[in-house]
Parts: sequence; structure tokens; C-alpha cells
Amino acid sequence: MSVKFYREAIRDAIAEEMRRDPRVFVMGEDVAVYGGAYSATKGLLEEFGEERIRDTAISEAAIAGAAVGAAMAGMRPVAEIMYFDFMTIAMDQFVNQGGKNRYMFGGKTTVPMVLRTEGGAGRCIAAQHSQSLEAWFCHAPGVFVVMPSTPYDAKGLLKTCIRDDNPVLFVEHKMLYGEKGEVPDEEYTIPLGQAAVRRTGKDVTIIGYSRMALRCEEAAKKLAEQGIDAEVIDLRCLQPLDTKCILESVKKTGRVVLTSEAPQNANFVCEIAQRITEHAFDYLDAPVVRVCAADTPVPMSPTLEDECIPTTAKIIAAAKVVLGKA
Amino acid sequence: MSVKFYREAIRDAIAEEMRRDPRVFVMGEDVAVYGGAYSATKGLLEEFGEERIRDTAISEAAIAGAAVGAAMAGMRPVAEIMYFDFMTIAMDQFVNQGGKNRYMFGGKTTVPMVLRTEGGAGRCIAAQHSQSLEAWFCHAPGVFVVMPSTPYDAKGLLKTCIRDDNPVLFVEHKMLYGEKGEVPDEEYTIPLGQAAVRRTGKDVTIIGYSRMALRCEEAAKKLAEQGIDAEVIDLRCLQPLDTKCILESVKKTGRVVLTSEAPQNANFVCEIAQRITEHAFDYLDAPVVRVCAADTPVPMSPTLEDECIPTTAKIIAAAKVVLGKA
Amino acid sequence: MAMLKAAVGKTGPKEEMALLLKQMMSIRAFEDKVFELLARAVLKGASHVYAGEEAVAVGAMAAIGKKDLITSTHRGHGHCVARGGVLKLMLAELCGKETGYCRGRGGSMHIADVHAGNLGATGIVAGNIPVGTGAALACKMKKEGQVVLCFFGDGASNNGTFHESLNMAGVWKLPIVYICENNLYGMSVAVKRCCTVENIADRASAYDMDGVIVDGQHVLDVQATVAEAVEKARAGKGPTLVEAKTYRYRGHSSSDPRVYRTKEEEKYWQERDPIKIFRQLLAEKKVMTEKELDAVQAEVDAEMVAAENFALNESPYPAPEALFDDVYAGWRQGKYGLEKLA
Amino acid sequence: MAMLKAAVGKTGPKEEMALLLKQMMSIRAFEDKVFELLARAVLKGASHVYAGEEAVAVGAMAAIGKKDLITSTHRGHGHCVARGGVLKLMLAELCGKETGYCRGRGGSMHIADVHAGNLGATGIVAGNIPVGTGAALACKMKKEGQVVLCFFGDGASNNGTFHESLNMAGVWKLPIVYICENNLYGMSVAVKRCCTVENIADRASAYDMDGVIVDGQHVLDVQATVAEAVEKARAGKGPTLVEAKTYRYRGHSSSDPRVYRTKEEEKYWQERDPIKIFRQLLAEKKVMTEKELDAVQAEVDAEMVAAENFALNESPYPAPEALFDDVYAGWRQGKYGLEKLA
Ligand SMILES: Cc1ncc(C[n+]2csc(CCOP(=O)(O)OP(=O)(O)O)c2C)c(N)n1
Ligand SMILES: Cc1ncc(C[n+]2csc(CCOP(=O)(O)OP(=O)(O)O)c2C)c(N)n1
Ligand SMILES: [Mg+2]
Ligand SMILES: [Mg+2]
Repeated sequence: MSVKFYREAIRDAIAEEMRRDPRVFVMGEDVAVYGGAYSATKGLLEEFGEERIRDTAISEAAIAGAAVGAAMAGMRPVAEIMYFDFMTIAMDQFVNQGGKNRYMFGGKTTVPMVLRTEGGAGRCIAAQHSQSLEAWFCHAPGVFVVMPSTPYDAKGLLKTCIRDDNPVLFVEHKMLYGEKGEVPDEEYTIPLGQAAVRRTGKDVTIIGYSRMALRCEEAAKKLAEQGIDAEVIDLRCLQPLDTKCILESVKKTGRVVLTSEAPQNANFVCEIAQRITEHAFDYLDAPVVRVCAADTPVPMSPTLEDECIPTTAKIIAAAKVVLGKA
Repeated sequence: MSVKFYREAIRDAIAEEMRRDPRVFVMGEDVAVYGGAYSATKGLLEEFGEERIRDTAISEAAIAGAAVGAAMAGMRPVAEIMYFDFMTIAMDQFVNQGGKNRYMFGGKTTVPMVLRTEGGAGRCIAAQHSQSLEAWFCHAPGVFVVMPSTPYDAKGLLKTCIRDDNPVLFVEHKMLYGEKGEVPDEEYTIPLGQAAVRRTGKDVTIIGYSRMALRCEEAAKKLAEQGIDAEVIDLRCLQPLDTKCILESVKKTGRVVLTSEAPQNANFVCEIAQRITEHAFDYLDAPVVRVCAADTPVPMSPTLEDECIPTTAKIIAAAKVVLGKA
Repeated sequence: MAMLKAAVGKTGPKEEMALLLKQMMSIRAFEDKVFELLARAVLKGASHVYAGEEAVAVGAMAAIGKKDLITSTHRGHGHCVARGGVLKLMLAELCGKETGYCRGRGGSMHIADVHAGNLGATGIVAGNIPVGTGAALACKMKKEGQVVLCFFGDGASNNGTFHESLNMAGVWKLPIVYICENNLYGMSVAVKRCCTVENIADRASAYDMDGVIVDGQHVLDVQATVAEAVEKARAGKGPTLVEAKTYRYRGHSSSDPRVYRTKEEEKYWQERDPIKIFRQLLAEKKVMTEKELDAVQAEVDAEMVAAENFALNESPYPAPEALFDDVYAGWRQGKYGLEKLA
Repeated sequence: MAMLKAAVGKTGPKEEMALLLKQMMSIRAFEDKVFELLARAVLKGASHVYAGEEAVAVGAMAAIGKKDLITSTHRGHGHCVARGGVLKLMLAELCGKETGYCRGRGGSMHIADVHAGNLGATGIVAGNIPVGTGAALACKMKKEGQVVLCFFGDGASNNGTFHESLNMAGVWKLPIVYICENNLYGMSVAVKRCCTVENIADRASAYDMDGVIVDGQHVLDVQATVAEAVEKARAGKGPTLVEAKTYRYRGHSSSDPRVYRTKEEEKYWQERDPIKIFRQLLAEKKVMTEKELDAVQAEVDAEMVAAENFALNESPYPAPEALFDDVYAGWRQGKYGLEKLA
């Protein structure tokens, strides 16, 4: 085990897969010379050269679309869209072409590509650089959505995604690149579609992903101090989703708090709530509560950004509501 | 009252608003000479001329963005994106610029524009011409989402949208253009955010919008023959959503079926389910059931398309499930 | 300014010529049949037919090899035939039958034959341009000498992805030939009403690549022009934008009354029919006799009859239970969501 | 090929010249302060500073009138100042204070002053180009003689929206001047590494408009060039693409180590400093004395001190309760979702 930054875990995953498989390559804006806006591809140019680490123009649609085409033609691109917010420009290429070509063509092609991007708030960079748009992609059949919260998960999942034959949206979080965590020195991968139970508990299930998973853990720790025994699930993958893990926990605790950094309306966590309704309604002791971002564009001002995005305190408060202790 | 086609209702709404307000104009692909892919702008060129009815190039991002700019600069554009599926190309301009400029600029601008588009399946035109992407836009703070199912609603709501100061995504349905309905001869508008109770009933609430609202009504009629008294709500607007109307109905019936033509995963109806959980959990006599499209790209083949999209029969079956009669 | 390609005139070996003619006739026969089936409402869905433009697809495809790749458009039947597509599998696909190229999932707008190097049609105008460009990037990186032909229309050249892709290909010197089928209209909108250049090839200069205009009604001219560009691409000298001037005979779709164009214009182009022109050339140059030419047509007609029978009568629709097949590679839909296959 | 605009050399009335100089100095002072506050972590968020490029915004804005409109970029402070922006309101905005231009909601990347005709900066590179184009369409339709200046960078010219917008403006002959601030890089990527033209203005020919190149370090050259284009636009003769060659002194953002460029290159451009050049010109042509020039600088410095005090010490943050303000016009967030205001 070594302690690594999240950004290093990403970089190492790409480097290892590039050494293993000559079909893997990287392209995106400022990924080569600059090493990525959040330094997640730093050093790759030096090792792999410009043929395999490609700086592109500011052409998000072409980046995503070229990844689709390269994947269909036998490569395994790891393309980067610098901010999640810019996926708005690449939607057609990723969702309409990448996500559907296999199905539309009767299963006669595969599109093995990873689109890495980075989302979330926390840097006061406002409404066009702070979004969490994962719900859109969960609602787009044909693509996977992976959102790791730790260096360990980031590396193990990214390696799996690069080897998977489906188009994957791999969403990092801008506030996590500087977080550290233990990462095995030996080779490992993490299967897609498996949530991680960060903490077992019997009173309430708190579910999150990406940065919010850390806040869920924090909340659980503080709740423990108050005698509340929370179970924390880090989804890690939104599609495929580990429904079974969620249901098992709900059947045990009967109470659920769902968290997300994306706006509340039509948030992906509503899907989780509905799956619980469909498969474990009778186990619920209280209505499922959600803690999401406000239904506003993310404001720049620190006071407003803090108000907009779920805090640990709000997660704790929600847990108490669901436990009838508020 | 006159009986009009849905497509005529749309056309009349635009024409009336253009006569009333010189700032209103139309632009889009094939909207002028051709009169729109589904003939919803037919005749407008003849009345208003090419200055106000503008054919554009195949440039969806520029169409949406130009509407944003024109709106900010004092006009009231009614722009058209020919198929809902092509909104994938215009996402940044509509959602990131149009939907956010007012908020980001501290309330110092308005973006009074309507983006008309047309979605849904039913014509065997496959995965890139049959989508229902409304969930994405409900998850994008700053824009409205309106989806009428009748000529009456189409006209009354479109007029309101053109007069509203917010960017509106107005989604028609390709299988409804040829539907007829009564439309008043005199001027009228319909407020945004008000659902329509199509049928009152006491046993179960069936909720739908756009084409599915018609299937919900059909289902209710057949259920009535079997002695089941269903209430049918046509949402008409997804954002703003008439939560109160839904809650009142749920409190009465205690049982809910939600329908949508969009894929199931992360479908907008999960938001409705969660609002019911949050505000009327104790009134529920059974878990909320949803009837959505399959989580696949829409297949071309008629047998598969029929299997993919909710049918009246499936809605009836769901109602029986929620009533414990299945 | 783009270069106008001079006419070739010279014909090639008889067998090759007969194949080109057959392909063009096959496309025409297929499209006429499609139009008829649409009118009779036997065919569902939308089909954009290629009649009138046959020389472009056939000429271009004659300039590449088996291992090369193409990306196609909403008007993709012609590309599919010219790439070796089998009429019965194509018509079955248009009918949404399990026996079709895409097992009926794609239909007309998504006809693909990936194993034959046809990476597929798309319903999104200009949507295939980045995809083709990425395929060319793969070709370059794989170093197996492959090139890509990327087809699109005049209308597509006004879309942002055209710009981004050509810039990318120009910077990276990708082995790709962009083939703009300029049939004067994007749906109802004439090039001159929505596009700032008359010759799409003139846009090439903005992307550090050559722009070449060719008469799209002469199959051998198209072949020669594309062959030159392909050679350049294969030699690592980068992309070319070829513009083929052509015309679609039919309306954009079966419901289009074609109010945006004149009978005279239509007549002018009907007189420049690519099949007629090529037949005449082959007869004139005595490559084939009239009898031989008629025999090709007869062969095509027979295949078309067989294709219709196969697609309409002998082919089953997909089973509804197969709805979830192939959404993901290696995963299937289970009770609780996706499940990994063993 | 784009035309290279000849140097002007001639100066104008003293008051006007002093204003241009003051605006340039204000931008520089503002940006230096911003950089310092970022380094000290007093300022949060990201700021892309305009130091080195002052002559472009100031020269261009001097060519339009009060009723005209502009759309700005992620590097938008310069445009805002040149459009008459008040330093203290700008700095307050960057600090996320309620007193800022956008009540702290937008910050650096979304600074706007709609009432002054600044339709706003955007965090999406090239995102403002369609918006500016639409504003120009409104200007044309409203027939009040307004024109639009639409700013963007060299990097933005590779984005699809550039292409779609310029095509639209070219077809409709919109009253707009596209001003490409070519500072040689888009973030770390040099123009020559990602763009198929060296001179962005050369792309104009694809859009039926003139392309003009101007030395972006000479404020009067920029003014004259843009004025000519504005006149053309106002006369209904359509859009122009003006490319101003310039350079940003700082890294792309405060964390950028600038490994992608050389010290020599930076030095070369520092020697072509737009403020230095203009000061010298005004002194040489005896428009202003050294003392007068220093007085302008002193005035700017004083305003900057006041602005800092205002933004940092005198301005409150927005109240958290105000989070939902202005998401929609005429609607507010209620218990069950949106509610219409009376
Ligand atoms: C992105 C997108 N916009 C609009 C359409 C609707 N549409 C289908 S074909 C077409 C015209 C395309 O024109 P062109 O590229 O010239 O090809 P042609 O049909 O003439 O072969 C349009 C507007 C579409 N399918 N995709
Ligand atoms: C659509 C989009 N892609 C990428 C970025 C990240 N980014 C911000 S500024 C920038 C460089 C822009 O270059 P240019 O247009 O030349 O403007 P400059 O910064 O040089 O003024 C990039 C890549 C962005 N903000 N928006
Ligand atoms: Mg065309
Ligand atoms: Mg630049």
C-alpha cells in the first residue's frame, strides 16, 4: 500500500493501462503539455509521447465523437472533457452516437471508450464550472456512469472502465484531486456496479457518491457520537447501480437518506428512492428523505455556494428527520 | 369553439402572438418555405414574410444560442429544434446560457424565448428521432418544460410561454399533430404550472403527460368498465409542476400510477414519486408504480418499438397492481 | 479556392465497369422500391432515398480497399450498397426485420455493416463527421494503412461538428477523405439560402487541406478524384475535402411536395442522370454492348424481386423479448437493473 | 486571405486619448490587483486576467456607441472596464459580494452589465458567439441602428459554435463585428498545435465576410479597424471578422506555470506593452505631457485603492436566504416547487 492523491490514482490507472494495452490512448484539452487542468494526466506525455497523449483544440463535440469513432475502429480512447459542464457540448456525440451505436447496429459493434470529466462545486467558480449532471447520463441507455470518491476506487474503477467494452462517463470531483488515500502497490481492479458499504449500522442508511460520500461518512461519525448508528453506502457507480446492496441495507434499517450534489429536481436519487419503493416498500419505517443541491444554478459567492450544496450538517439533520428525532 | 388539429393549434398560437407583438419571430430549420417537418408553421411565411419567419442552416447550437441573444436584446424568439433528439446539440446554449444568464447576472436580464421541439416515439424512426428527454431539462434550473397533449392546451400554453419572460422548452409530440380537439375561437391562455384533471375518480390516480396522457385516459375508460374508478391527471407542465394537484389526488385515492414515454432509469416521474413520498407518504395505501419506456435506445422495428413504449394495456395492468388486483 | 476536377472520360476494365454500373442500378432499383413501399405504407419509418446521387457513393467506394472504413448519413442506402451491401439484408433492415443488417433495430437511418467497414449511417446530420474523424485517428495510430471516407451533405457542412472535425483532421493530418454530397438542398433549404459559400469545397482552406470539386454525376470522375485523395491520405499527407455536385430526384422524404424547387431544375438534373451517362459512356467506348448492359439491369431487377420477397415475406420481426439485447456489451437487464454476464 | 490593417499613428482629441489611456491603465491595475488577491487567497474562484491585451478591448469599445451591445468571454474584465465598468462594482463581483455587478452570483467568469450593453461574459469558451449573433439579429430586426461586438479567443475559433454563428451572420448579413483576440494560446495549447490556420481572420472567407488582422497592441489601430467594420455593419453591409494579435502576460489562471512558452517570447511581448506604446505615442505627439500621463495613472491607482476597500471591507456577502432569487423571472421557490409571483 502507498498513500496517493486521487489525481495520482487517476494518472496511475491510465499509465498502467497504457503500458498493458497499446490501443489505449489519451486525448483532450490541455491533457499533454499542461498535464490536465487538475493535473490528473501529468507526466503521461513524458512517458508515452505525443502520439498517445494528444492535446486537442477546444472542440468538445469532436473530442467525444472522435473517441466514439476511434473506439469503433479498434482503439480504446480515454478522452477528457475538462469540466462536466462542457458535456453539454458533447451530448449528441456521446449519448446519441457513442451510447447507441451498438444497439442501433444490432449488436455488431462495440464502443470501448472512457470519457473522463470532472464535476461538482466547492471552488466558487459558478454556474458553468460546478455542475453535477450525472442524472442526464443515467437517463441515457447505453452508457455507464462511474463516480469514485477515493483514490483506491478511482484507480481500480478507471482501470476496469478502460477495459470495459461500453462507453463510460467517468466523473471525477474537483475537490477530491487533492485528497489522499491508500492504494495497493500491486495490480487491482474493481468491478463495475458494486457499491461500497463504508460503515455498517442499523438505524439509518445514508447513501451518497463522489464528494457527498465523504460527507455521508462524516455525518455518520457525528451521528454515532449522538448514539445514532448509521450505515453509509458509497454508490461508486450510478449505472450500473448496485440496487441489491441498497435494498439489503434498507431492509435492515428501514430508514433512508439520499444525498447528491446535483440540483434536487429530477435528481438521480429519486431513481434510488423509486427502486426502494418498488422492492422494499414494506420495510420502510419512514418516508425516504433526500438531501440535494438547491434548484438553482450554482452561485459563485461563497455564502451562496455553501447554502446551495449539501453540507454534513444538512445530512445529519435529514437523518434525524427520517429517524423522527428532529 | 372550432375543431382543430394539434398542429393548427400550434400555428394559430404563434400567428396570434406575432400579430399581437412585433417582437415575436420564428426561426429554425425548414420552418418557413417547408412549413415545419410536421407542418406546425405552415402558412406563417405567407403572412409574416421572411424577416420574421426565418429558415436557418442545420446549426442547432446557433439556433438556440441566437434565440438566447435575441431574447436578451429585446426580441421574443420562438425557435424550433426539429426533433427533441437534436437538443443534444443545443444543450449548452439552451441550458448553460439561456437557463442561467438571468441568475448568473444577478437578475439583471431576462431571456424570454421559446424553444419548440417535438419528441416521442410511434413512427418507427428509431433511436435518434424518437426520444423523450424532458427529464434532463427538469434537472436544469432556469428553464421551463411544457408538454401539452391536446390542441386546446397546445394553443393556450404556447401563447402563455411566448409571453413569459423565462426560457421555455415547449415539447410537442409527433403522434399528436394529427389529433383533433376543440379550441375556442376567442382569445385565451392557460397559466403555466397547472395540471388538468382529465377524469375524476376515487380508486387510483393515473398521471401522465404528452401522448401518454391520452393513454392514461384510455386506460381509465377501460378500467371503469371493470369497475375501477381512476382519476387521470395530465401534467401539461413538468416545470413548473403542479405538485398540489397531484397531492390532492393522492390523498383521495391513496394509489398512484406514473407514466412516461421516456426511459425508466432516472425518469422524471421519480421526482413526482419522491414529492408524494415527501408530502403524502402516510396517505399511500400501496407503493407508487411507474410505467415508463424500457431502458433501451428506441428500436426501429415496430414489434420492438411497441414493446419499448408504454401501452394502454400496461397502464391498466399497473393500475391493477397498485390496487392489489393483479 | 477549391479546384474543379477535370473529367476523366477514360474507362477501365470491363468487369470493373460492369460492377460499378450494377451497383448504381442496384441503388436505383432499391430506392425506387423503397419509395413505392413507403407510398403503399408497407414500409414504416422514414427513408431518405439516394436516387440521382448513385455515382457519388459508387465512384467513391471504388477508390478504396476492403480494409478501409466509411461513415455514412441519413441518406445512407447508396453508401451501403456501394460498400458491398446485400439488397435483401438492407431491405429487411428497413422493414425492421430480425434478418436485417442491424437486426431491425436501426432501420433506414442507422444502416451499418461494421464488418464490411461501414461504420454506419446516422440520423443526426453531421453526427458522423467526428466519428469518421476518430476512426481516421485510429487508422493513423494502428499504422495498417487504412483510410476513412466520411460522407455528408451540403447542409451538414453548416454544423459545428463539421468545423471541429476538419480542424482536428487538418492538425493531425489524418488519413480521411471528407466527401460532401452537395445536392443543392438540405431538406427544403437551398445552399444559397443558408450557407455562406456556394462551393462547400471552398471551406477546405480553413482547415489546411485541399478542396476539390467533382461532377457527381460521372462515376469515373468521382472515382478518380477520390482515389487521388485516398492516395494522399494513405501516404500520410493528410485529409482532403471532396465536393461532389449532385441532385436527389425525390423529395427529402416521402411526404415532401418539393415546393422549394422548380420542375425545370429537376428536369435539368434528370437529363444528367448518372446511370444514363455511364451506360452511354460504356456503350460509346464499346466496353459493353447494349445487350450486356440490359443484362446487368435484368440481374439487378431479379435481385430486387428476391430481396422484396425475403424482406417482406420470409423474414420475421424481432421477438419482443429481445428488446434489451445489446444495449450494453457484456451486461443484461435484470430484475434490479443491469447484471454482468458471466 | 485576411487583410493586415495598416498602422494609424495619428492621434485624436486629448480628452478622448486620456480616456483610452485611463481605461487601459484601469484594466492593468485591476488585473494586477486580482492576481495579487488570488495569490494571497483573498479572492476565491478562478479569474482569467487580461493584462497585456488592454488595447484590444479599449480600442474596440472606443469604436461603438452607447446603445451598441457586446458579448464577452471568460477573460472578460477588460471588456467590462472598457465598456464603462466601475472598478469597485467589478471587484465586488469577483469577491462574490452582494454589491457586485451580478450581486455576487456570477463572479469573474460571468461579469455582465446588461444595462450598459454588456450582455455578459461566459465560462463556456465560444459560448457567447451564438448569443452575440442572436443579439445582432435582434439589432437588425429592431432597426434602431445598433451593432454588436462579439469577443472571443483564438481557441474559441476551433469550436463548432464559431462556425455555425459566423455562417448565420454571413447569410443574414447581421450587424456584428467578431473580434478574435489571438493571444497565441488557448490555455496551454499554441495556435499552431491545434488550429489549421495561423491567422484566424483567414477563416472569414468561409463565411462570406471580410477578415482583417490588426496589431492588438496599438489601441488606435484597433479602434480604427473596428470602427470601419462597425460602420459597415451599421450600413447593413454585414459582419466582419477582426483578428487582433495580442498576448496575455500572466498564466492562463493563477496556478499556470507557463511551461508551454518561452521567457524570450514573453519578453518580446512585454516590450510591446500596449500601455507603454500608447503613453509613448501620446508623449511623442505631444498630446499629453509626462506629468499629465502620470496624473492619469495616479487617478487610476486611487480608484483601485477605493475599489479594493469597497469590495473587501465595505461590501456584504449575499444572505444565504437569497439563494433562490432570480432563478426565474416572476416565479419563486415555494414549499411544493415553483410559485408564480402575483
Ligand atoms: C442535427 C440534425 N438536424 C436536423 C435534422 C433533420 N434533417 C434530416 S436530413 C436534413 C437535411 C440534410 O441536408 P444535407 O446535409 O444537405 O443532406 P441531404 O439530405 O441533402 O442528403 C435535415 C435538416 C437531422 N436529422 N439532424
Ligand atoms: C467549452 C469550453 N471548453 C474548455 C474550457 C476551458 N478553458 C477555459 S479558457 C480556455 C482557453 C481559451 O482559449 P482562447 O479562446 O484562446 O481564449 P484565451 O483564454 O486565450 O483568452 C479553456 C480551454 C471552457 N471554459 N469552455
Ligand atoms: Mg443536401
Ligand atoms: Mg487565446
